[in-house]
Amino acid sequence: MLRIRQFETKLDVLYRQGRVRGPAHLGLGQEAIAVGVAAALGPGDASLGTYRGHAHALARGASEEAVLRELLGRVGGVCGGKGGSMHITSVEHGYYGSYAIVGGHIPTAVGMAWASRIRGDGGVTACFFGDGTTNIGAFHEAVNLAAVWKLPAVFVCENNHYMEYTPIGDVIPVERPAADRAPAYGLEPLVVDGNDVAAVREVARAAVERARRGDGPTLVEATTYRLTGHSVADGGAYRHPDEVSAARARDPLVRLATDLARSGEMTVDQSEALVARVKGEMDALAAHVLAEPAPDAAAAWTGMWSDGSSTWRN
Amino acid sequence: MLRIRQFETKLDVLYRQGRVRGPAHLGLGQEAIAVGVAAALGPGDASLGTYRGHAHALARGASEEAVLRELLGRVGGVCGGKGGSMHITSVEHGYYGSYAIVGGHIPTAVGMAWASRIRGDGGVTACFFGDGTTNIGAFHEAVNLAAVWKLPAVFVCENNHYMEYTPIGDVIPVERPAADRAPAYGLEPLVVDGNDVAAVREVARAAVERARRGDGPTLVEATTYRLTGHSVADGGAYRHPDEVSAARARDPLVRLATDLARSGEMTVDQSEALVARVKGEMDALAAHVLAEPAPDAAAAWTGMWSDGSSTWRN
Amino acid sequence: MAQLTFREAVAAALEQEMARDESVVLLGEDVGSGGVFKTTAGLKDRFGAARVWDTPISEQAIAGAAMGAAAAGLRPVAEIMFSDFYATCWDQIANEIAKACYMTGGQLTMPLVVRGTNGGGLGFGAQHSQSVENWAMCIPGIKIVSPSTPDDMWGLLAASIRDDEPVLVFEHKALFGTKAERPTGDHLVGLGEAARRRAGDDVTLVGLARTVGMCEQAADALGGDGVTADVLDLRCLVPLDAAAVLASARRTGRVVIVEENPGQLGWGAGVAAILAEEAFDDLRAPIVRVSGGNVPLPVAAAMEAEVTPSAEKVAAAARGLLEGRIPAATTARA
Amino acid sequence: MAQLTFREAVAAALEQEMARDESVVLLGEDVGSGGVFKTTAGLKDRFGAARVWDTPISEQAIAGAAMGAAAAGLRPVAEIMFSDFYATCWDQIANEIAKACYMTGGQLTMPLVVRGTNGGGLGFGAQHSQSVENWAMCIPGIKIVSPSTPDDMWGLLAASIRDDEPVLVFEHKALFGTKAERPTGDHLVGLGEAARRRAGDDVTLVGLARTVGMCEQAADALGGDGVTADVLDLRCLVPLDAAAVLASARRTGRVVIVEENPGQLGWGAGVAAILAEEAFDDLRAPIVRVSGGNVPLPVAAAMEAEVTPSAEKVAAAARGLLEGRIPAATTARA
Ligand SMILES: Cc1ncc(C[n+]2csc(CCOP(=O)(O)OP(=O)(O)O)c2C)c(N)n1
Ligand SMILES: Cc1ncc(C[n+]2csc(CCOP(=O)(O)OP(=O)(O)O)c2C)c(N)n1
Ligand SMILES: [Mg+2]
Ligand SMILES: [Mg+2]
Repeated sequence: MLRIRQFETKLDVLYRQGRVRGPAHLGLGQEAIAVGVAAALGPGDASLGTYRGHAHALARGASEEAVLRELLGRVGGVCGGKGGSMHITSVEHGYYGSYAIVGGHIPTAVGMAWASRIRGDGGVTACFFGDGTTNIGAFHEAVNLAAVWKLPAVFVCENNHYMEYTPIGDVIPVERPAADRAPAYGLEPLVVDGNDVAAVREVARAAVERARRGDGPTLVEATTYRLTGHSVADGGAYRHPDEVSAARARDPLVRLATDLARSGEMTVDQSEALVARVKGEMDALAAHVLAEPAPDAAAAWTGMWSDGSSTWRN
Repeated sequence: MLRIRQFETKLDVLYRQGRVRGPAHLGLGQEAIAVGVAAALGPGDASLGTYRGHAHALARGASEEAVLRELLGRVGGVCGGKGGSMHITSVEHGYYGSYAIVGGHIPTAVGMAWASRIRGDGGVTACFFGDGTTNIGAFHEAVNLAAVWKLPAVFVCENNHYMEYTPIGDVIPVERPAADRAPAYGLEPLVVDGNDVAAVREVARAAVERARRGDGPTLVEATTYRLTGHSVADGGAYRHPDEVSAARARDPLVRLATDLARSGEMTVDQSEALVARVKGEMDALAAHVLAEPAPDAAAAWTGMWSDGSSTWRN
Repeated sequence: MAQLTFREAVAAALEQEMARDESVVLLGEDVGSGGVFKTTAGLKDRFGAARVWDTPISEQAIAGAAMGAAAAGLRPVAEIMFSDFYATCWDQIANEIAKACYMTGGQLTMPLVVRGTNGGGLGFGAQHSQSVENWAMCIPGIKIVSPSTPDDMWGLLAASIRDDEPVLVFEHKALFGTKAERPTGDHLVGLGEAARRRAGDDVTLVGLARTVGMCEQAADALGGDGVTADVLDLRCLVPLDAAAVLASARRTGRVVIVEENPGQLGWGAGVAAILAEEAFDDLRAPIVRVSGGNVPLPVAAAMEAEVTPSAEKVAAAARGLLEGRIPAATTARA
Repeated sequence: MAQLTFREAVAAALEQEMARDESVVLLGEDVGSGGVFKTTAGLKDRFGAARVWDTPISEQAIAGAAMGAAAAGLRPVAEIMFSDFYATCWDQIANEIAKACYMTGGQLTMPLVVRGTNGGGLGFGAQHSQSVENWAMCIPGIKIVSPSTPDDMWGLLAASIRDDEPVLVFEHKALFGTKAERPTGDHLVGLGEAARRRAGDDVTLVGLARTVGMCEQAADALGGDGVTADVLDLRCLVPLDAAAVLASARRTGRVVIVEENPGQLGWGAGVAAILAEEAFDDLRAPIVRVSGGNVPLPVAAAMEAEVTPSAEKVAAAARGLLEGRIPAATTARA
């Protein structure tokens, strides 16, 4: 969680320095969801996320360096320079991709869960998406199909209370974007504090077990808050400063550090030292990656097909 | 209701005689819904239906002759020969069209209701669709938007328990396709016996009033049964004969005739005579329309744009 | 000789591949009961419910489920009842499936097939009659197969299932009843090779799916005038056998392209543009297209025929070219 | 002179038409707060919440609501944030809106606009950078506007709103920052007329939106060689000013078409096919296209540039034509 926080914090700086091409969406403040769910998944399980997906990739074990190379447009990027921030993918770690079209990946996640059911391989697929995403048709079709077919899927709605600049309450006719829709699919409404990594892990474990048992999908609503704007280009000025500072007080990392200090597992000094060390590592990583060359332009003509080629005609 | 029944019964015969081009979907057994809802709508109100939409057009007052001309490919068809069975439309009667893509028209209906809200013209829009349609994304997006914006819309799910050849229970994760989804949009679950024309009218009236008052949309699930196959090309062999005969016993026309006889409003003899008279009228209408010529082929090149032209380039 | 319809060829290909490879699974609306067009008849009985999945009316979920299953290594075959409905899941097809391999740097692959019935001629109207190969051709990253004969329907669909890339297979509604000799044993036709349906030297007629028959009939009619036509059936648009078209065009110097999709931007324009760039010096006459009209499809029989290519229109266009006059307005122009 | 950006031109057109006609209403995601691209900035403040409607993320409902409102006689302007997302509501656009007037025999009319940001060049990746004018051109029944200058952005968008047909207006992301002199008073540019951006006799360069600038730069470069290029900005694909392209092609005999969408089936192929049929006898050289590459769009800067048209590629293609050699593979071929 700390590594992810420091990774994205560094990325924010790099963006402001003009080092990142295209948009990037940070999940600062939302890390506990990615980390808690990843902790409940095994190596044979799959997960899929959104354009706000750095945390989801890293939490599954994706290489920080390969991800950063992708983000900074350097050779050896995890998607070869073709994907960028919104499409970070690391299949070897079970992370089947970040998708930039709201809701478009939920049916895909259902398909992966369907494959597990067909094969009986015991795999579970987790799929992350935002509160605003519960309004799109693909969400409805996908969760419904998973419920009809009782697929081993765990749908995780990261309710950060905003759909871009719009408070979610303005664009839903219910209180809770995911939980209040769950019964429409014959599912239990389920809300967890998404800033409490242990709580998320517990809820996710139960959902993963249920899925593995063959009892079908779970739809989890994890409440959280994004501490920065919608994307690195957005200052988030539409939010009241009080709201943001209240959210800062509930920062999942602060909470974890406090809990660890309270339980005696890690003193405040120790955690501060750890933060400083990881920060230093991220600085070093960035310096290292920035010194690397850009990928070869001609590579753009490769890899549309699975054999690495891209020809469409003779 | 009787006229619609006889109209479609005649159409079935005409289809079997090879007189109808393309598919046609009959609503035999479902007429009480179209009629009951139409009775609750005023002249300034709009309604939209599906490929199974003959009843919906006729119930609003569309010309039987113009509709039949369309169905039989004769000049003067209500859509000029361009629409056919699946696109019957009669805007002058407030019937804004039949649409052949499942769910595709629900957002359109929402747009009409939105226009009424913008204009404050007091208009209400009713939209019909099937039980199977509640699984498609467009349904979710449309009902949700209507609820968020509190639009004057009445959504009517005609639950005939089949999605083509598949029993609806096989493809939904809840009991009631529409009612069990209503709370996802902050709406009340509402089920009515769709074979009871008076009950449908009452429910529709309440929904229309609510909409006119500015209290937002209603989602009604009207239970019914289609007495024939999915389309005229389908024999419906996938249904148990007992199921069909039980449904015949609940035929809304039989029920109405019984009620009228019981209340003394119309004797059995009178209703039989009425049926015979209307049947004769439909036979005569069909004979008359069949004697008419086909529309001019060159008309295919007209009417893509609102000024009647179709050019796309100079 | 045993006969086989185009419709039966679909089921035969599916059956052959399902028997061969248990990672082949089907999904779609009513596929279990054989489907509205009876193209999956018998498959659920033979392979069971774990291989043939009936879905709700949820095209986005159907296409997306195919994508996910393919990402997981299965070979799903999704049925979308009418190709017009690709519009309801175009995001999954055009933005997700077509781009997944490329944008993940090859981490995901998409060995899947999406099948849909295509084309007009039966009075199904504007929302159930379109030929939408052109939609697919706008999107790099998907293969496009549109067979014209029962034999090809079988062989190309089987090859599409074995192919490691996403393939859209178009099944022309008006061809379902056509019959041919039944191939014996396993049957496979490789993607990307055009078929010469008639050999000739005076004019090249290029068709796809239903328009191939129109080209053949036109060739026969032209034969009566002492003119020989080279008839090419493209069979696939991606991969496109451009070489075959270029070679024929260079030889005959005259080309008529016959496409059912609207001429405003049909696949025929793509072929014409290739010819105009790469065979220009060898062409002796304008490249002419006979295309679907640039209007939605009407239902009434004569109106539908009016805006649809036909053998007569093809023959007239070819005669115009041969007589050295620019042919009268083709449907593509209107 | 007051300056105006392409971005501000969008808001200016909307403001002008909203002030003029109260049946013009806006809807879309975050349009109330000005939108992600700030193209609706200030409109909610000026016209109020009854004219500017923030929607949930529900593209089908957005496009469908526009359709219904248009059917009811309003003039809705729907924003779909990125034109790539048209795929999520393609059924509403291609199957419903485009066909409603025709299939109801003229009972419904669709005076609506759908606006979306289009095109690449900013590293937004495969799902946020596409140029999808070609998707729209596959569908008879919708008009297609894709401006290249702030002035046209304003005038054409205003005209699209006044138009009685459904219009898709493409706003090129990479042009938002471009500036021009601010038109004074009411501003309107009629649909369907190409603009001559440079006059010349030796070669015709045909562009749209961002590629017009490439054509202009190429023309300037060619000018250094003593070659004059006729640069046509199509501005609309439907209605298409085919006459302007034909006239120029007949005069110069050489045409380079520059399209950002993939060459596999881009609008340029549609234009090339018209030329190959109708101007064949006057052409002195092959019709060449410089097109977007036939791959999804990559993010890394050099890779994205590699598969995107540029002034250099256009100039090279034109030089090849003028030197009488078929130019080296254009992006359209790869
Ligand atoms: C289909 C579609 N519509 C719109 C967008 C633009 N968009 C990107 S993120 C976003 C907001 C998503 O909100 P939410 O689901 O709450 O996720 P969050 O960004 O808060 O994580 C929108 C509207 C998109 N990418 N895809
Ligand atoms: C998007 C889409 N998918 C599939 C179809 C094919 N189809 C036509 S009717 C139908 C069943 C609809 O069932 P239901 O909503 O219950 O309505 P009913 O026909 O029973 O009135 C299907 C699958 C279609 N027209 N549109
Ligand atoms: Mg959110
Ligand atoms: Mg039904």
